[in-house]
Parts: sequence; structure tokens; C-alpha cells
Amino acid sequence: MAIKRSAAVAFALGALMALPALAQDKPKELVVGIATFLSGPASVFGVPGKNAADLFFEELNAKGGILGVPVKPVYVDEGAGTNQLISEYRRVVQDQGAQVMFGAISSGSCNALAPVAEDLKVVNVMWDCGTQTIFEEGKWKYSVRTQGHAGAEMMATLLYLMKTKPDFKTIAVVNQDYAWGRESWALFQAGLKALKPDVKIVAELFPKFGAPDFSTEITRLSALRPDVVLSTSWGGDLDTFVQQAAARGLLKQSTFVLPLAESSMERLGAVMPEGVIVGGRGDHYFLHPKHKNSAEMQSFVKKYRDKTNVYPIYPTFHMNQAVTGLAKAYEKAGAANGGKWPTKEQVIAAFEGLEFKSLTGTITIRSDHQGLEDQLLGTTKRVPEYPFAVYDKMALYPGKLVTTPVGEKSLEWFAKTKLDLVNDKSIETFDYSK
Amino acid sequence: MARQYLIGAALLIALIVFPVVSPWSTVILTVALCEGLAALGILVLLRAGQVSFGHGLFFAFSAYVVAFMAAASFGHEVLLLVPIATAASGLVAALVGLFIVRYRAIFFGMLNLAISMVFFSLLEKLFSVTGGADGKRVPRPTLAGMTLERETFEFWMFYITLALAVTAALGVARYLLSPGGKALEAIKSNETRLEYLGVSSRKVLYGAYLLSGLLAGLGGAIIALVSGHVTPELAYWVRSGEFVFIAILGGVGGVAGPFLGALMFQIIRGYAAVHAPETWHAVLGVMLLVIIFFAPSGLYGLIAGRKRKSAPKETAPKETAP
Amino acid sequence: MLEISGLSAVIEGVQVLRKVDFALAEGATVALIGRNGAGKTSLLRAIMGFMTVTEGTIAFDGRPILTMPPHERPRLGIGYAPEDRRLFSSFSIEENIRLPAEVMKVPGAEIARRLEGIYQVLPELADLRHRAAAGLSGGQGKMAALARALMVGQRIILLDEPFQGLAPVLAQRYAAALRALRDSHPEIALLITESNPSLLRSFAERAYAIERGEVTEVAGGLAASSLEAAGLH
Amino acid sequence: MPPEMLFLAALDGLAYGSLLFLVAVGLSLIFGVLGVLNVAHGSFYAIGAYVAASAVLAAAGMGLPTWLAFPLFLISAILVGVVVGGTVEALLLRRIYGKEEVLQLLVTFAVFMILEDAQKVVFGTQPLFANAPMNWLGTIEVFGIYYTNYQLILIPLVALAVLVGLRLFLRRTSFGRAIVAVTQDREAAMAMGINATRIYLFTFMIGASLAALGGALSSATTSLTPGIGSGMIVLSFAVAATAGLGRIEGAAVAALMIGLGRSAAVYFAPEFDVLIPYLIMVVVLLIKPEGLFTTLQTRKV
Repeated sequence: MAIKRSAAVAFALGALMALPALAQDKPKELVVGIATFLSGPASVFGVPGKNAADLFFEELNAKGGILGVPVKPVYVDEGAGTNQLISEYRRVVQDQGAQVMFGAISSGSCNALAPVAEDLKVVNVMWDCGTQTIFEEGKWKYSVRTQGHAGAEMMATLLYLMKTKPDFKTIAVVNQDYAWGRESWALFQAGLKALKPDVKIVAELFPKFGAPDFSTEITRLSALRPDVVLSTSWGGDLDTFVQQAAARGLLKQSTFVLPLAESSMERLGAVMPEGVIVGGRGDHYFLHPKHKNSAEMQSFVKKYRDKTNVYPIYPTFHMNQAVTGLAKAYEKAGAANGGKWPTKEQVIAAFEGLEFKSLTGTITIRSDHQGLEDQLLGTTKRVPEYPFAVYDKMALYPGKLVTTPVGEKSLEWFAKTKLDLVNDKSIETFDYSK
Repeated sequence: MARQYLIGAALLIALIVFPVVSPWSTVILTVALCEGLAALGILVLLRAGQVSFGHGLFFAFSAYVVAFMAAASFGHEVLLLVPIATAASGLVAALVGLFIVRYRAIFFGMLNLAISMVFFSLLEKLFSVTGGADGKRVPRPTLAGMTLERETFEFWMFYITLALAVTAALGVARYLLSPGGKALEAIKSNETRLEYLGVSSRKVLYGAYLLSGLLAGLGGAIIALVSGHVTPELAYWVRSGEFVFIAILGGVGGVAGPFLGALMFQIIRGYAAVHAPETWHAVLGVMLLVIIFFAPSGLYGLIAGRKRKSAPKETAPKETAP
Repeated sequence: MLEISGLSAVIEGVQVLRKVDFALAEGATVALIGRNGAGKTSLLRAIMGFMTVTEGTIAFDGRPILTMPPHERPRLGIGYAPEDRRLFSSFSIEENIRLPAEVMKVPGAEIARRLEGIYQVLPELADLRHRAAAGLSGGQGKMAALARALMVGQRIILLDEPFQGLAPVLAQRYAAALRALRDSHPEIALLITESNPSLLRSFAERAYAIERGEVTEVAGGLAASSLEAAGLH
Repeated sequence: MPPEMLFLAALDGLAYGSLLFLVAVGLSLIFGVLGVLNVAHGSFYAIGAYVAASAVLAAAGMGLPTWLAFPLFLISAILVGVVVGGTVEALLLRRIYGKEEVLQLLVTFAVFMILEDAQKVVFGTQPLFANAPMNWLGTIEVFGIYYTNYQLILIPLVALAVLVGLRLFLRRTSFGRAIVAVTQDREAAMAMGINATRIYLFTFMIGASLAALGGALSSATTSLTPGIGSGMIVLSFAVAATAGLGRIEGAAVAALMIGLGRSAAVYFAPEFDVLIPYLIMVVVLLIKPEGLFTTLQTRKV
């Protein structure tokens, strides 16, 4: 608190400048700035991310912090708009002395922050954003992503759809009208054309982000009766869409593919019927078939539920990966540095090739700073244990299988997809079990 | 009079010294100056009793011009980008102004809002051209032919912006004292009388609208350069509302007001971001209420001393010197 | 009944009433004569509570009413017909006339009774009662405004320049209506402002002159000689 | 495109336009009477939605029957209008009537900023929805396509009831007439014994309640997330300005135009979907500066 206040005073008076700790000297604390949505519609991810971060940092500090240095998170509101975010980001680095930044949730923010991080020479962990272009079109020395990207998500979704419903003939898409909605569809479409060139795309709808009403879209889809309806929407938009579609019988007419539905499952409760294809931007799921009974998972789910009253959703797992990845990178860099406090450059170097355990699997950071993360998809099923739908007929796609190789561009890689990928031997499958 | 020069000079000296004492603040100060420029444009229109809830249009337009030009090979120079983008915004203001000067009061504000929202929606919708809601990155251009490191670039951009802001403020002050500026006040107090005198109030307002568009455009061009990224949010109505907020916060009594307001706005927002990252909107809202109810002539009025407390219809003092 | 003493008032810092002393007795008819801008309207508005009063008192039946909010003053039985009519244009004539009684929750039967009385004084309005107020001529409008003031003016009626802008025929008609009112309701006090005193000569018992916000009583009422003495002719 | 699709598009537009009308008419009423363009109007919509959804969920939690949701919508709307709207008017707006328009606007802008955060603090950031009332009313089949009775019938009916009710209230009741009188001439109305201060307060409460009612009704069809108010406010501005500020029937027509225009866009030119309301507004204001339904002679409300 005292630090916070002095920072604010410094801000107001401009009298003080906290210099970043010199390399090798262990700082009194490691300030980690976290850009997350605290306002606006995306706070459905931002606030759970923050809640999880509070838990993980508390845990980390209870175990002695990173290399014996306590970690202190500082939050920045992504909802304030990109320009404001950029100046807040700078302030946290230059004024509050953050050596590490977590930025951010929105791909737009990540794109905007990556060059700023280069300029400021600060370790930038892209903890949640998905755009695959960031490391495919740019080279960022100081930025690293501790999770998979949109390409991996869409590839796994496509493979799962091809496997569970191989003979569909028509598809319609209803995505939010912004970069993610557009990009994810472009990727999916490229892959679909390669695997199933005769599929007819009957409607491409991009309702406004945050639209309160999808009646017209639903009427159109009801009339067109596509075999498959894909929507990569999330948050309130997805909830609204599924609710309105369910009420009007559309969910019974078409097979819905909702790659981000994991984060809406608990809220949608009884609305979500069986037979919907769902995913969660990676292998994150509190009922992960391989890890749901691990001690770490059990303790996290309990703590998180005690704090927030709801089950954890994917951003909390992404936050876990960012925090764990950071701690492991520091340990690796520290070890390489003879136990001394590493420089930021050493930490970044340590990220390359780093492998660490997450709550649901293993993350590997590639040489291009992109994380490899497994992808879990399933089909909804209603069970008596939970008042909401759970995953059944799950398939776990290894990150390496579904992530665009280093040096290739996702869109081109998708266009080359081969059908044998659908039944690759490395894909594990599971059914729901208590 | 002397007091007003003092305020301006004190503000200027503080601004000149600040970045040297506290280098991390240059960008925030530059952003404040840009918002101050846009708010100065609002002030010009407020003199005529007109309030625009759509100046984000000009702000965003020039910012996007910068973004597009900077990405192209021929526009990689600050000294080229800023004047061209500002002129482009001026052109838009000249076009919009043609019909908008026919409107007054709430309709003036509404139409400005509507046009800026059309532009905002286009920026979001035309994903393949504008990058949609994620916006566009602005690569750092050269400055007078030199390729600069971030810190040096920001340092110089600040002083260039400061010089531009001072020039703009002095220019606006002169304008407000000129017959055109005086006529502007007549639009607010008694437009019919103005017309009787043979002055076309539309022409007068057109001039003011053009000027305010240019000022907002200048601010937008620079903000695109220093933040290195443009998003449609620059044209959103809340942003336009902030400009009016800043103008009132600073006080419309003198041209230093908007800059005082912009600085205060950044300071409060920064302070709120540290202490209440989840409720910084509310902090700003409360601040705005406090100013409106307890210091209706704004910060400028507070410092310059309130002169006309009794006249409820004219909360805006009429002194025009900086 | 209405006692005004030492009343001063300002509009945007400019003094428009200066230490006005003025009295209106039960059933009296009083003229307030003055040029445009002399303060006639300001005095009436002060009585109705629309002025910033800087000093002095206004008492009604011995009770000070300066602190009483404007909307409660009509409830004392004060009816007010502003100079520029100010009828509510989207209502019909009768709706306009009924409005003040309705908002004061006067019982329906009583409203009907009063309406009947009003139509007796102003019979031409009875035929126009369903016409929209927006479409009235100047004379009809004045009549309607008078009628509306009558609806609540059980004690006092304030008429601000009722003859202003009326053609001679209509002015005569209006004066006749006032005389009819005098006859049928002798208990109601009338305060009429005018710039042309000759119009009121036939029925005003007392007259005051107002000049630059200062009020003086015109000795001997509106007799020609005293008007000349007061410099009003 | 088969002709019945046009009809179906119109049905979608009707439901959407009705909801828009409910919110916009409150804004228009407040402007017509108080002369204040209330930027915080969208917040009343959002708060109404949150309160209604919470009430419906709480009632369901207590095992109460679903139909109770409908009276709860009304109660929540009035509660929000009276408590939140009333507080804003009595505490803040009352002090700035007669000041410059821009100051009044900014006061409501400040209220908007404060209420945006207040919603987050009170209701959290997770999407909230309570769709039981919508499902309870069932669906209806039109040309082989299912519509919810809630959206296709209930919401337009409520909008119609509000339109007719407001009209009757303003024309036929003495309180309504007092509102109209104050709108046309505040001072003359006071001289007729009308308490203008009270009229302002009640009008503001009614306007805010209407926005909250729109929110309450939408809470059964849509997910509530932070920021729903700020989108709604510009849309209702567009409706109110297109109609002519203060015009009640006009707001109904303009809301319908925007609703129909939007759903036509989804069918024929999806790219123009979000542009439609603003384009309609710009075009109308350019041709008729005071809005579609304002003539210089007639007064507001």
C-alpha cells in the first residue's frame, strides 16, 4: 500500500522516479504489471484472470516467491482503451518499476503492447491473447506467449468436427465482428476448404461485438437450416446467442460448434443442450479427464470456488501458466546465472525451450516464443453431478500436432491440411466419468 | 490580464521542466497536450454556445491518416505526417461544417455525435482496411530525417507538441479577440442581433468549426505518433465526451484552460488507475461533478479568480487573453 | 388584503422594483399605470413569486408570503393573466381554463360551477370551448387567459396589460367583460396594469403610477386632471 | 429471396424496435419536459436489467412460480426509476436547471461514469441472465420458423401499452396535463398552481423507469455484461433525435424504422448492420433538422 501511495504521489508530482533494480542485485520485490480487462464486456475474462492471479501470487509468495524475492502484482485496466492502456503500461514499467508485464487479453492489446515492450526492454508475457499473427508476422525479443494461439484452437476444432460429424454438407458462421471473429473464421475456412472442399457456406454473419439481440441472425439460420453452425463468440455475446437460439429451437436443428463455450458452461446451466461441440482455448477444463483428480487441480478449484463461488474458466488456467512459466523461467535463468538474480535478457532467453507443467498438461515455449499447448474438445452431455453441461466424448489434441510449425504462416498451413490428421494416433480420447 | 499571462507562463515553465525531472512522464504529458488541443477546439465552439459530442471524428481521422501514411513508404517522416494529417482533418471539418453550421444547440451536438458514430462504426466494420476494433500499428517514423530511439523520439515529440500547443493557444487567443472571435460570442448571446448587423453567423461559425476541427486533428495526429497505435475507440462518443469534460474541467475562460484541464484529467486518471483500477470511471465522474457544482468556471477560473458569480446565464467568463 | 411594503427586486443584477408600497383591498379595482419597462410586469411577477426580491414584504391577509413557493400562491385565490396570454397551446380552451382548478384538486362539481360562472361573464368562450388554444385570435386568447385566471382567482385577479394589442372593438368587449365580472363578483379584487390609463378610467377606483420601479399613488383615481398631474398623459 | 423472408425480417425488426422504443421514449420524455439530454439514461437501462435479472433469479431460488417474473419486472423498473432516477434528479440535476446546456449534459455524463462502475461493484462482471420468463411463454411458429412469444408478442405489446398509456396519461389525467403544461411554459404553469419542481422529479422518475423497464424486459433475452448501457444510450439518442426530441409517437416510428432497417441490413447488407441507426439519424437530421415529427408550430410532448 505504501508503495502504491508513493507511486501515486510520484505520478502526481513527477518528483520521483523509481529506477529499475540493477541486474544481479536481488530486488526487494518483483513487480509484475498485469494488463487485464477490469471494465467492459471482456471483464468476463479479465476479472477471473485477476482473481486467479491474486491466488497464484499469494501461493507463490507463501513458498518464498521467485528466487526468494516476493512478487507483487499491479493491475492495469485493458478496458480503458488501447491508447490509455499503452500509457498505463509505460507508467507501471517506468514509474512503478515493473520488470515483468503480463499483456494482455485482447489480441489488439497484445499487438499494441509488443512494440512498447521492445522499447521498454521489459519481459512481456502474453498471458491470454490468441492471435497467431503476432509471432508469425513479427519478431519480438521481449515478448513470449505461455499458451497456444488461435491457429491451434481452430485446427483442433476443425479436426474434432470432422471426426464427430464427417458428413455435414452446409455450414454457417456467426462470429463477433472484430479481429478474433474474423481471423478465426478465416483459419477455419481455409482448413475446411482443404479437408472438405464441397461444403457449402450458407451464411457468414458478423454481428456487432456486444450485440444484445441475435433474433434476425437466428431467423436466418432457422430458414437456412445449415448442418453446422460455428460460433467463436464468447462472454455475454455467446450466452445471449445460445440462449436465444435454444429458445427458438435452433440448437436442435443444427450441430453447434462453440470453441469457447467452456467459459460459459456454468452460466448457461440448463440452457446448454447435449450434443454441442465445445472447447476452451486449450486443454483447460476443471474436469480435465487426466488431471481433474490431481492435488493441484483439486486445491485450485476449491480455493477459486471459495473466493468467487464459481468454477474456474480458461483465463484462470492461462494465468496459472503465465505465473508458473515466469517462475520457471526465472529459476532456469537464475540457475544458469549461478544462483544470482538474472537480467531481463537472461529471463527472456530462459523462456526459449522452457518446458513446464500447467494444471492440465505441459507447456513448451518454442524458439519463436510461441507456447505449445494441448487442445481439449468435447461434446456436451448432461449429468446429475452438475447443474450444467459437461464435456463428453473428449479428444485431446497434442499442441505439437495442431500448432503451425515455426516459420510457417497459419493461413497457408491450414490450406495444406491433410485428412489423415483427423485420426492421428497422438490424439487421445476420453468419455465423461465421474 | 497580467494574471492570465502568469498562469500561461507558469504552466509553460512547469511543462518545460517536468520531462527533465521525470522522464517517464513525457508520453503522458504529450497525450495530455493532444487532448488539450482537442479540448481547445471544443472551447472555440463553446464560445459560440455550441457543444460538439463528436470531435472524436477529427481526432481519429487524422490519427488514422498518420497510421496509413506511416505504414506506407512515403510517409515515414513526422514533419510530413503531422501537417498532412492535420490538413486532412481540416478538410473533413470543412466538409462537415458546410451543413453542420445550420444547426444550433442540441441538434448541433447530436449531428456531430451521429457523424462521428458513423465514422466509428466504419472503422470497426471495415476490418480488412482498418484492422477493425484492434486498430492499426503506427511504426515510428523519422524525425527531421533522423531515426530515433524511443526515448529520444518521445523527448523531442514532447517539445514539438508543446511548441505547437503554445502556438495554437496563442493563435486561438488572438482569434477570439478578433472581430471573428467577438462575433462568435454574439452567436451565443444574441444571434439575431448579429444577423441584423449584417454578419453571417453561419460564416462565423464555419470558421470556428474549421479551426476546432484542425485543432482536434493536430492532437489526433500526434497521439497516433506517440502511442504507436490507433483504434476506433478514438472516434467513440465517450472519447468526444471526454474532450468536453476536459474543456469544462479546465475552464473555458482562457486558452490555458483546456491544457490545465487535460493535465488534471491525466493526473486524476493516473491516480485513480493506481488506487482504484476497477472504479476509475467513477473517480473521474465525481471529479467532474465537483468541478461543475463548486467551480463552474473550471480550474482556470479557480486560479484566475472568479469574476462573475452572479450571472447564471454566462458561466463562461469573457476574458480571452491566454 | 394584499399589502406590499418596501419591496425591491432585481433581474440579473439590475434593480427593477424600488421600495414599492402598495395595497389592494377586498373587492377593489386598482389600476397600475406605467410605460413599457417601468416595472408593471415585475410587480405582478413578484406577487406571483417569480422575482428575486432583495428587500421588503408581501403579505396576504396579514400573512407574509415571500417564502411561499410560486405554485402555492394561486391556492390563496390569486388568479394571474400574464400579458402575452401564455395559454397551453396543445390544450383546448376549456382544458386551459380547467387546468389550474384540476391541479389544485378542486372537486369536479365545483369546477363545473365555476366554469358556468365564467361562461356567464365571457359568453363567447362557451362557444369556443373545444377549440385548440393554438388557433385563437389575440382577442379570444386574452379572454381565455382571463377566464383561466378567474378559475382560481377567488380573491384577487392580476391582469397584465389586458388591452395591449387589442383592436378597439375587442378592447370594448373585454372592458364589458370586466364590468360584468365586477357586477357578478364584487368580492374579487382586480389589479390591472396598463400603459394607456384612459382605458381603465371607467372602472378603476384607485390608480397607482409606476416609473422606473417606483410606485406612487395617483391622487383622485384616474381623473384626467390627476393623470396629467402625475405626468402620465 | 422468398417474399416470406421479408416478412420474417420485419418480425425481427418489430421486436428489436419495440425494446428500443421503450428506452428511447423515456429519454425523449425527459428531454421534452426538463430540456436535459440525459446521458445516464443507458445506465438506468442497464441497472433496470440487472435488478430485474437478480430479482427473477432470487425468486426462482426461493422456488416461486415463474410468472412472478412479470410483476417483478415492473416492480424493479419502478424501483430503479424512483430510487436511482429520483436521487439523480433531486440531488444533482435540480441544481443546474437554467445553467448552460453543456453543464447539464456533463452532469449526466458524470452520473453515467459513476453508475457504470457502480453496476460492476454491485452486480459483478460475469454475464448474468435470467431467461426463465422467456421460456415460460413458449414459442410460436411462423412460416416454419420458431419465434419466442416473449420477443414476438410480449415486448411489442408492452411497447404498445406504454405508447398508448403515456398518451392517455399526458392527455387525460390532471397530473399528465400538468406535465404538458410545464413543458410548454414552466412559469405560466407555476402561476396556475403547478409544482414544477415536483413535475420535474416525477417526469425524470417516469423516464428512468421506462428505461429500466426496457432493461428489465431485455434481461430475459440477453446476457447482461458491463457496458450494455453505453451502447444503448447512443441508440436511443439516435431514435430520439430522428423522431424529434420530445416526440412520443415519433419515437415509436423512429424506433421501428431503426429496428426494421437493422434487420433488413442483416438480410441484404450485413456490413451495414451497425451503421443503419446512425445513417438514418444523419440523413433525417440533414433533411429535417428538428427531427421527423417536429414542426415549428407544435410544442414538445
